[in-house]
Amino acid sequence: MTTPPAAAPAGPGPDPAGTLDVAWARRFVAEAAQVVAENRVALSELDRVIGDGDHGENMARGFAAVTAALEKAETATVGDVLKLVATTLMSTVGGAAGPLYGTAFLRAAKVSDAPAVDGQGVHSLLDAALEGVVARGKAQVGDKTMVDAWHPAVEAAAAAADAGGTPAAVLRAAADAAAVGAASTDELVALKGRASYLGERSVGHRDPGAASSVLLLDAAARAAGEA
Amino acid sequence: MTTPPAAAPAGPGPDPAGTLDVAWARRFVAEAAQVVAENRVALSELDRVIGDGDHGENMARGFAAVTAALEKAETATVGDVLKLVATTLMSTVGGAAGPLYGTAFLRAAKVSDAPAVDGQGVHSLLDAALEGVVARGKAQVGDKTMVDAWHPAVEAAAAAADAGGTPAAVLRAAADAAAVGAASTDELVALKGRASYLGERSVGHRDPGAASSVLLLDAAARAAGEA
Amino acid sequence: MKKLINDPEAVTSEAVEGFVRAHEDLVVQLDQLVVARAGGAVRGKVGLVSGGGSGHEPLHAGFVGVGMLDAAVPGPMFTSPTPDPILAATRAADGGAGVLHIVKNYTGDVLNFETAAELADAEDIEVATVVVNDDVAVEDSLYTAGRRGVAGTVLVEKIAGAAAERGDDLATVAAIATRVKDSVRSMGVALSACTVPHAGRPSFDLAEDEIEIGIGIHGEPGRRKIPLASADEITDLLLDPVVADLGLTAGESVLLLVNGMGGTPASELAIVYRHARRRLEEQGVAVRRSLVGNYVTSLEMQGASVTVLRLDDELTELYDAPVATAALRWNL
Amino acid sequence: MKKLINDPEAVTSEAVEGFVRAHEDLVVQLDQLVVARAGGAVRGKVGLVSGGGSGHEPLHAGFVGVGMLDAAVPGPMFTSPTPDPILAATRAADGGAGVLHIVKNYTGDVLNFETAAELADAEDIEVATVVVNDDVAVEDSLYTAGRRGVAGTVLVEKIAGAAAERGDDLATVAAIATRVKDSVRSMGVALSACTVPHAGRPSFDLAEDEIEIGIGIHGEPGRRKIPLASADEITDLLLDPVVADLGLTAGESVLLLVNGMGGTPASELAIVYRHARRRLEEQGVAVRRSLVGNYVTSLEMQGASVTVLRLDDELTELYDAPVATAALRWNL
Ligand SMILES: Nc1ncnc2c1ncn2[C@@H]1O[C@H](COP(=O)(O)OP(=O)(O)O)[C@@H](O)[C@H]1O
Ligand SMILES: Nc1ncnc2c1ncn2[C@@H]1O[C@H](COP(=O)(O)OP(=O)(O)O)[C@@H](O)[C@H]1O
Ligand SMILES: [Mg+2]
Ligand SMILES: [Mg+2]
Ligand SMILES: [Mg+2]
Ligand SMILES: [Mg+2]
Repeated sequence: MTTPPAAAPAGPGPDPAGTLDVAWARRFVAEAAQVVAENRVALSELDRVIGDGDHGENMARGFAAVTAALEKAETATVGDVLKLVATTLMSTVGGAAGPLYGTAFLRAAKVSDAPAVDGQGVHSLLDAALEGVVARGKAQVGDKTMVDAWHPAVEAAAAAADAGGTPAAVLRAAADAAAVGAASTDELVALKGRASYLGERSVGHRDPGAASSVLLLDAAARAAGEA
Repeated sequence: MTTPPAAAPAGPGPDPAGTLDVAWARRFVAEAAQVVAENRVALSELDRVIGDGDHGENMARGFAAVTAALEKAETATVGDVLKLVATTLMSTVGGAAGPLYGTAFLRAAKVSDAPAVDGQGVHSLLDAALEGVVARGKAQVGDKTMVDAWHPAVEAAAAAADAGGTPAAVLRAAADAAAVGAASTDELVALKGRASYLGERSVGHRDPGAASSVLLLDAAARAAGEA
Repeated sequence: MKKLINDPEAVTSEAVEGFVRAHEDLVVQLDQLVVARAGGAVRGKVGLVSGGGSGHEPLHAGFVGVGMLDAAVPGPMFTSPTPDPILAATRAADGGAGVLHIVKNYTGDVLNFETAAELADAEDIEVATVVVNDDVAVEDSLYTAGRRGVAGTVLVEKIAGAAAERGDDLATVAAIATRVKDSVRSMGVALSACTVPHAGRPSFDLAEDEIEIGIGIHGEPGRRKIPLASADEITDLLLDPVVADLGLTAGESVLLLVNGMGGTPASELAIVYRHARRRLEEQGVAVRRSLVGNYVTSLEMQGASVTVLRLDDELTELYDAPVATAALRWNL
Repeated sequence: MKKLINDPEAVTSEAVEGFVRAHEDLVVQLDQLVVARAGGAVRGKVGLVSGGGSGHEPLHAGFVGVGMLDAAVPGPMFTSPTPDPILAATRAADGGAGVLHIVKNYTGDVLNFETAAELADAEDIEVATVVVNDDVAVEDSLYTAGRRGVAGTVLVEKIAGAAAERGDDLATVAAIATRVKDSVRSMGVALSACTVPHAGRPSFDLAEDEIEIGIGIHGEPGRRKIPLASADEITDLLLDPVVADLGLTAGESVLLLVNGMGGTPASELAIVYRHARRRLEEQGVAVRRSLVGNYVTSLEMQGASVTVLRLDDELTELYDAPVATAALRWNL
């Protein structure tokens, strides 16, 4: 997929009070779809080395479907958008990532069913997402999964929100911490997912789901920053 | 197979009257087995290009079996040896070459069931062999088969025998003519055997059966010359 | 990459269409990418549903028919299907007596079937699940994703299918499926990797003189690479851990399945079978049933797996029971 | 060369041993390398014997059993067997009603079976012979070796086997075999060559983007190399000459066989089948029976062949008749 991303829908500008609205959520999806498409081959290559080589395909298929679904959908709240993302990913991604991201977005949608989300709200949303991943996948930090990106991301988001950060700042803190967390998977032995079959041979390679999580969180931060 | 050839059995020396006896026949088999083993890979490679790549295997398997069979067999005449060669090749070579060479040796055995074979006898023997090949395979000169080696060989043998040549001379003439005949197959389009499936694509390659025929006739000549 | 395909993205849908047309006496295709038993669900019979990523043909659609699966859900290549088609298959298989989901133990498959089972439950379709995990190449542990489900899945499907066909209720069918799962172990080897169409390059790298021991069926690399060895030596490397893990002892009876990974000549499978059988018999184990062929494949991968199922009289009888599917057919 | 073998010279004997052990309910091995129907010749039934070089498994041993062959003679790899084992098989198959030799048209096979038939005749076993030559890639001419016998052989064996099983006499069985042979045409493609174990290198050379159209089943190169194309395009190149040579017209009924060469994933065969069937139906030809799978292979070659058999009521009925062999099994 090398088509340009759908143009961000014209919506209200940044809320002066520092909250995110449905327009942000739509911009986030557009950014995410683009960056996932751009990294399709790279993500599958990570997965080829320690998994079955389809993570990029799976994510690209899912976000292409999300883009198409969103074009036709009426959405009033951040939660509306995230719920559509959740159900679409659930029904198009397949593999492990489909139910995991699907549940993450579903839980996040549940705590963001309001017209505007502030810094603390962003933290709650990310926290709910992580809880969803853990509820389904039962992975802990250090198992070399997407949890290794999400867990530090949520911690950083908590700190930034407590410090009174704007949603954009909270998301930026989360994305940066996720990147560090994803990099930390390089040296881990996988204990969950397909990579666990490799045992020690999984060391020295980055977890693909952690890598795609960084892409999504970074897209969210950029969508907020550019607002 | 890189084992040395079985030592030529001790037998009577060259007949002063210029005839070949059972010792020659046994030496011929030993020579033939050796040269076929040495050319196993080369013959299969010829067959790989325009056939199914097994001619060297087939011939090597056959002559190894002939060697083993002859070791245990009592033979009184040239015909006895050639008959053993015939039945052993027939039951071990398989493919096209097995029945063709088998019939050739069987027919040759029938006309050489005497203690000694002279120059004319050698011609008759070769002629009978060729007739056997043609009876089974129905190929004509120019069809790019072993007939293209045997036919000129028999003609040359006739001329040499008519000129009063010794058996060794007759066989040498036959072997040399066979070599020219085999070389002539390079430019032919195959009309019989597996190579015929290739049509025009068979041009430019030597027929493996013609090549093995040269090896056998040359072994026969050398066995006579060394006697 | 050389393949007899049109569009890499359409491989699964075109292959399913071709498969269904070639076997229209046995199966039908539903709206979704679901292959169901021709004639629909059998009233009062427990339905059997299995599925997973494509690329393992004949698994699973090749086992839909009388005496085995009622519906199969082929996902994208090597990727678990999503809950929607699994739910559709579950509905199609339900004859009012509930449905057994036979799931290979991969995180993706487990999670998607789990979700589908929840959705079916919401529609009052009773679902039981058996998660097959026969691959001894992977250590089973509470702290990992656990052993994978590989070729043993076919035996779970066959035997549970026979139990359902004879009228056992859901709990009984599930219990039999679980008994098979607990009695079956497998291990595989790859001589070459496979190439997923949309990836376009081999799923792992192997040198000319290397083989990969303990591979899964999704083109995942195995536990370790070793130099190429003889068929008998390789067979020992596959069979020994299987026998050890099962704790087989002299006097027991087994079914021996030698499974091809898709690109292995039948003659090579027969050579592996020959040695595995000899080895089992040397250990006093009676090989009462045998299956040799391509049943759970990895596209065109060259390699094989060895599966041993501990048999008792009931499992043997259910294995022998009539079956009519595209890939297994006897007594019918 | 990577293969699951021990000694390249022992591949055939070890594979046959493994095959027979895996299918001991169906077949036995005689002293020679001959695979015969378990229980011996059936009194009063015409016996069916086929054979040829090994490397085409399941052909021929995989088709020994009830309703098909009585004995098979696997030769060395890709090399016709010699007359001795063919004679042994003929004796084993003779139930007093004579024996039909089903021979693929290769010079070696024809000559060795011819000799065996002469020897059997000397023992007062009546032998009839049908020489299968379904490969339209080769031009049939009195002045050449003629068309090769390829995948259509399976259909001759199945249908003639059913005729023998229902009690037809030798002349009738031979006439039916000949009718099948005259009504069946095939053509194949290779995406990769195969490697004969003792040769150790591929039987022909193909570049990364080339395929070979009109291949035989012995690793012989085909009629021409062309650039890799889509499955649908390749299928047209195989199907069109088959249809033309058969002279098929709208309203006729056929059996469509898509055969894998050994290393082709089942999904790719299904994709070829899908298009071939569509194309036939577009031409008004009804595809009444279908067979998709590895039946006549070339070791691990990647590729496929398309075979069409013109059906009439009798051939259809005989095709449907019960069969129980290792590789084809139904209604039994
Ligand atoms: N139990 C788990 N908990 C959290 N994340 C997991 C778990 N299992 C797998 N994952 C994530 O899923 C990713 C793989 O996704 P994907 O390749 O799309 O699915 P599959 O492994 O089924 O092919 C892994 O890189 C990992 O981050
Ligand atoms: N009809 C025929 N007449 C004479 N020679 C033939 C005929 N058919 C084949 N041959 C010879 O047999 C040779 C091939 O022998 P071989 O490779 O051992 O058998 P196959 O072709 O069965 O593999 C050819 O090179 C050719 O010389
Ligand atoms: Mg993956
Ligand atoms: Mg040859
Ligand atoms: Mg996957
Ligand atoms: Mg040959």
